[in-house]
Amino acid sequence: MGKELVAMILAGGRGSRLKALTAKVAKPAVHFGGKYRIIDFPLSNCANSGIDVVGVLTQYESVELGSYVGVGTKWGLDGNSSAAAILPARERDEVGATWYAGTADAIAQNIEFLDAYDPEYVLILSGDHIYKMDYDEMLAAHKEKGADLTVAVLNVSMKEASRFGIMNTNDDLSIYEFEEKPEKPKSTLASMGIYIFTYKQLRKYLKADAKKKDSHHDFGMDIIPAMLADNKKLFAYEFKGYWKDVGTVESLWQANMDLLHDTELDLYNIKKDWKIYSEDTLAKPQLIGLDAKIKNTLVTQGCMVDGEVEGSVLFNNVSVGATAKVVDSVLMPGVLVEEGAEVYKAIIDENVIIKAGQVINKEAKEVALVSNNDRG
Amino acid sequence: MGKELVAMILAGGRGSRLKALTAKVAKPAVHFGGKYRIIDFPLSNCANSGIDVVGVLTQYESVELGSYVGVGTKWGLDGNSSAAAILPARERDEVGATWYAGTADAIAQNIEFLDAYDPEYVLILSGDHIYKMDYDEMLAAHKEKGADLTVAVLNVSMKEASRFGIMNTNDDLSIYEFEEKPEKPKSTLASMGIYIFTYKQLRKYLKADAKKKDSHHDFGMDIIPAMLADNKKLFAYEFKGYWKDVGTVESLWQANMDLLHDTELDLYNIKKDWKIYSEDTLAKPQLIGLDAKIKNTLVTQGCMVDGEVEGSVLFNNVSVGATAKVVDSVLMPGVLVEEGAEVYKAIIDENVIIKAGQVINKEAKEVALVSNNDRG
Amino acid sequence: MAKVVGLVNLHSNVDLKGLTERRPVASVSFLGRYGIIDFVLSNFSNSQIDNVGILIKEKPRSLFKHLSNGNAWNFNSKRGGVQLLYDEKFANNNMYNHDINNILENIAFIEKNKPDYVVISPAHIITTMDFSEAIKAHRQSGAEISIVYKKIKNANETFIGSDFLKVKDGVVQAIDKNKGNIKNRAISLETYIFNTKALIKLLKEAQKVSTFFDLRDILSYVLDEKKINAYEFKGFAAIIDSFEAYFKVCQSFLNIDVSTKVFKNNWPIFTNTNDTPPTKYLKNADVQNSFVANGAVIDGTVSGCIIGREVSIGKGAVVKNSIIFSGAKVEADAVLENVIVDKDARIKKIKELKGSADEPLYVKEGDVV
Amino acid sequence: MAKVVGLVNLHSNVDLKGLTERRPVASVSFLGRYGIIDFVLSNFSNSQIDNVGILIKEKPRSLFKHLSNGNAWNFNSKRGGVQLLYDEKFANNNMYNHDINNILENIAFIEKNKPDYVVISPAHIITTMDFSEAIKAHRQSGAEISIVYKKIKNANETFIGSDFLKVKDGVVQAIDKNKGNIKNRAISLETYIFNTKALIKLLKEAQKVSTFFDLRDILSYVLDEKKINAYEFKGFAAIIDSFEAYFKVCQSFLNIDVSTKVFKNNWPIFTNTNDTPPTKYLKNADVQNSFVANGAVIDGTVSGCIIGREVSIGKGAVVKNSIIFSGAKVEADAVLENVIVDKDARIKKIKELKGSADEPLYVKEGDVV
Repeated sequence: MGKELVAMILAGGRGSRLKALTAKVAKPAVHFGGKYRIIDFPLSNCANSGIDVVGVLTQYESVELGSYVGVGTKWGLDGNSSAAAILPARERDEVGATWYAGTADAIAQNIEFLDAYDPEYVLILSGDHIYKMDYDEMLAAHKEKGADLTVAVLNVSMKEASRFGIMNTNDDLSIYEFEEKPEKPKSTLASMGIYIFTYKQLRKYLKADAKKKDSHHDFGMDIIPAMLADNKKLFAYEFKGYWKDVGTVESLWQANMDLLHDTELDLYNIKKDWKIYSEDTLAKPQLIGLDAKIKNTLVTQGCMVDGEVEGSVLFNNVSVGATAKVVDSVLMPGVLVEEGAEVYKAIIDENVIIKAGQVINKEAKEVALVSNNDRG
Repeated sequence: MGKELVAMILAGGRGSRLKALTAKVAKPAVHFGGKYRIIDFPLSNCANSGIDVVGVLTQYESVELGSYVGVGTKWGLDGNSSAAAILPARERDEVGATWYAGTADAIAQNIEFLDAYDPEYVLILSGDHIYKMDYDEMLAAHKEKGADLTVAVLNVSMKEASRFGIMNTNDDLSIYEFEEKPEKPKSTLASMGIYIFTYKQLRKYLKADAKKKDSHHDFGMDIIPAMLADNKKLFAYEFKGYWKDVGTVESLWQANMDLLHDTELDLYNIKKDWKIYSEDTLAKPQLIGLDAKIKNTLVTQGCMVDGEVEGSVLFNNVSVGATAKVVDSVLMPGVLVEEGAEVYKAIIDENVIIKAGQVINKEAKEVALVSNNDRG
Repeated sequence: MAKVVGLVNLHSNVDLKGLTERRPVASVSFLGRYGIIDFVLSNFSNSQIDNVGILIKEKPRSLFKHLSNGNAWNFNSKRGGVQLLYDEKFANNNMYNHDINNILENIAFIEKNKPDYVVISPAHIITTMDFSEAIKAHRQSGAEISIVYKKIKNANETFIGSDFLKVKDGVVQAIDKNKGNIKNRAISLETYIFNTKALIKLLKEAQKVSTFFDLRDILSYVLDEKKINAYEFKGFAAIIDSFEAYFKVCQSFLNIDVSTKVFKNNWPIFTNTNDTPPTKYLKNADVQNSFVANGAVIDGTVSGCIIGREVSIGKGAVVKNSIIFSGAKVEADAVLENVIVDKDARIKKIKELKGSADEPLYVKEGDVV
Repeated sequence: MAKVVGLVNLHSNVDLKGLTERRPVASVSFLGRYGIIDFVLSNFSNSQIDNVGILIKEKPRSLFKHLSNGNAWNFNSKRGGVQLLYDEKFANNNMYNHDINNILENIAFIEKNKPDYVVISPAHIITTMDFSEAIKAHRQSGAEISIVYKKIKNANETFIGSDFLKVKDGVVQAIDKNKGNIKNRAISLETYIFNTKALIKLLKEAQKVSTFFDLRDILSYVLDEKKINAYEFKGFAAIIDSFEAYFKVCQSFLNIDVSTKVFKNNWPIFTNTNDTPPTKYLKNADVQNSFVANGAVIDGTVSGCIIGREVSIGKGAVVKNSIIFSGAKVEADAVLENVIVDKDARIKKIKELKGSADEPLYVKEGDVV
């Protein structure tokens, strides 16, 4: 008995543009929003969409990510008929030891995993996007259109469009052309890197692509163009809501800030029951001191705050000493801001100590990153 | 606060000598003893010895093995202060993507994992041995002798000794020489591939070995000789009891047969509370038919037996039809022996169907292996 | 998808003699590996109903133990799980200790989950019912209440004392007690589907009519004013309503047609893990026509039996048509026929114990005979 | 390593007014994130005692819920876990519903685990006690029974009604009730260590003397004939034996010296996961000197408070020296001082509620005021 849909999360990239933040962990395992990690979002979306088999494809620094995902308990994916499976690049009998060469190749190397579940549809996700999305609605659209491939798109401004892969569509949202970062965009429907494939088609195109020597083995560059060339039925599915690719230090900072203000990205369940699940730490409740001033800020358990904090996000076990000042900043787990220190518009990486009297990024033009790790 | 001891299980090998049985899974994930997999033995030994952090190093076909080990729930290793961590070969920031090159290299590539637990001692195990051992007693010996490295040894017969790595020891069991498969053994103390290192020493020798270009990065060939050369304190620890390396089809078959007869390898907890934990399947209890004859045999849940079975081991969901005959054989999960078929001295791989009237290995000289997978 | 809460109703007056002296029917061992309650819990789980409350009538301890790991039944822990609902106030007062009082005492469980429908089902009627199909039919019927029934042809032999329905055009016309005088009956499986609001209204009405009323009572009572949908279940159903029925139902599973109906690949029966090794058949073993759980060690003759986990059957022992619970020991040369041996009991070799198929003997938990 | 079974003893007569109307002391919320029982369970877990039974006296439901995932406390599921022990027979009979009857009713739990020692400890005395050290001292003493005590200097203010010990050379000379007339006392923490055989013998003896006797009674009674070791515990201990004591103990944790003593890196306090987001401080938030759990949304003025999970404090609200339980809502412009607001209650903005530090006001679960 096959599963209707299996989700595959691409979580193997190095995330070099996150600099020191990914020196020791994979991008999807980077901390976000006070108590989450980035991959909590696609995994929780899967759980909330009723998807119960999720493969997580890993390669770069896969240990912490793998042990974080574990068997999926945190997202309720550990039942007898559900699974969160870690799929690392690995050695196999016939092909030997091979790393993942591109997004499509990563899925192609796990065709046996997919075959075992015999799904009708496969959902391809990225492990590094922040958003709340009901994939079940997208699947309904895919089925309704009888599509071979449905690509989730976001309607961006014309100005931004040239930074994205753009889907040029007909009135019925069928896709007739795909342009990667076009200089003169014909449309503003940007691909979110979220695909639903009818598995038979996906399987066929992956097998064919694997044999092509000059392929990048990439969904955007190779698979979609090949399907378009064959006149397969490709449709866009427009997602409305908050979505952010947190690929850079700047965008990671911005997404954290958005948690404070954006009404779409609401974590307090005001609109509907769409919890983002995450790990729970053993920390005590946050202790707010006699001299604390906290405004427009997220603070999570284990924190001790006795200073002034505004417009910031404080992760587990952060301490802010008396008379210290933290403004528009993201303090990763275990950060200690000593008395009288000041931090402006910065991401402070795990376990960094900002010494008494130290002032970080006072002019606050760019986002500053302070880390114990070195990385170019 | 560091852990006293962290265990590392080497589970990455291809196990080529198990032929088709390891075409699709890593050797430690091979089924054994009716309801177990081989790696249940070292993992259960760890759990029963009070070890609560176990790293499992994977490379070959790591998906099924990784999802089987999961987060260690099956062995009670999923508590808040315990862990079963899958450590696949992976890409890292400074070194890039590197496969494990040898037993010592595999551990060396996970020094950061060990450092995070800051252990005093590290226990190195193989994922493919069948035995019940209290590592806590070995650790006590290691501490008592003030050893840098303790090697578990088995006293084998002089005849067998030249098939093993042999530890030549003084009266106090201190090791003065290590000989790999000596033609003329001076001793019968064979290394079981089980090591307890004082972590400081291990770390130092791994770091040094990693820099050597001509090294095999192997414990037996490189690390032990290097330590002996430096006059480090190496001791042998003699293990008494059942122990088997199930590296070949023949030895895997033999170990299954030993379950039927060997009193040391007892799974029925007659002597002491040393359970081998494993997964539980959802199968119904075994159903024994009107015409069944079963003797000297292990049968597990989900089986339906209506034929004659003797001296065999039947795994989950095996069916043996009426008038079929199974003798001295190992039937892996899902095997169907149709009515009137006969099987002698064989390992029948997962989901193989032995057709009605088919006769396997009647002369029963060598162990026959029947599989749906092809492998040289 | 509609939101559904499941309730396992343990408020039945089923008495299995010694078997239920210290435990409720729900946690009596079944087929050597399961507890009776595993079937209804698996039905909820397989029907994707993740929020399940258990209406405990009495003797909660063995249930605590059996259910301590709710995850065994594959309920999604993020969306629900198993909740034990107990009405301490009336635990020792049999007249008031009924399902309606228990639900009302624990009404917060339903209120919190805000279900569209509530499915109530007992543990002691063994089925593999897909509740999602029953709910679909219920919704389509437009009724606020449905009763699930099964047409049986041996109502003179089984389900005696159960309710039967008179059904016309899919609507319940009358509910009456099966006295065993007629063979063909539409037997109520005591499984009810309610629109949540209708359930709560009904319970409150029941309390007004009589504080002794239970669910069965009030359903009969309101039948004239309310349209109650009748949903026919066509799969396997067997009731365990007496010691003798327990014995017969267990034995019936040795019939491969019966066990094939219940144990289907797409409908797993979940239960706790026990970390027992495979069963070991020794050289004098002679076993036929039996269900055997893991961890047993058998060196004797066994036929027509259900052998539980870690049972040991000694050399020369002869065990026929019997049910041996987990951990029990039948020593060498003992002879048993038509006996139910409860957990951890020990039968010494000097003994020869024979009951009859209609009146099996019973050996108490832990007894040495 | 010696095998130890832990028993959490909930047979105390502690009454926290409204807080314990529908739940036992054990599951009353503590510091916004914990249940009171989490401390003793974490102590067992951190002391590597994996087999723990909970002697439930009454109101089991909220405990079922809190304990449904025994794994939260990190008990090794392969070596033990949490077992709920309940004495249904005497649940409604206060004179007989005591710890001795409960242990005897559930003696199978101890027999099955065959421990060398049994540690019995209550939930309502908050400590971070390493039982393994107490067991070591017990073993070295050669005594079969130990009582853990703490020397306190304010026995006129706290632990009134508790037992105190007279100790000489580490041996208990006398046990008496603290009447609050003397400041310096060696107060019994109601934590006992028994050699298993001695415990069982003692319980049977107690039943012979009087079926009303509980553990405290029989220990006093046998003191003359038996050597009882006294083990001094020097860490933090606070008793929650009244509504007012609950309020004071909670408030005392705002003192950083107190909370640092209890929340130690090597001694985690385990509890259930709740999947709540971080707490959001809005632009009018003004919070000092408070414990705040996750998931709260605060836009008002808060000081000297304990704020539970998913509490909302509206703009302009002023909350002082109060304890707000999870899910409660303090609407805009409400003013609270010295109030305990139970779960999911709602304080409307028109209200101004003021209690005193000695007599805090109480708002019931779910109330709207």
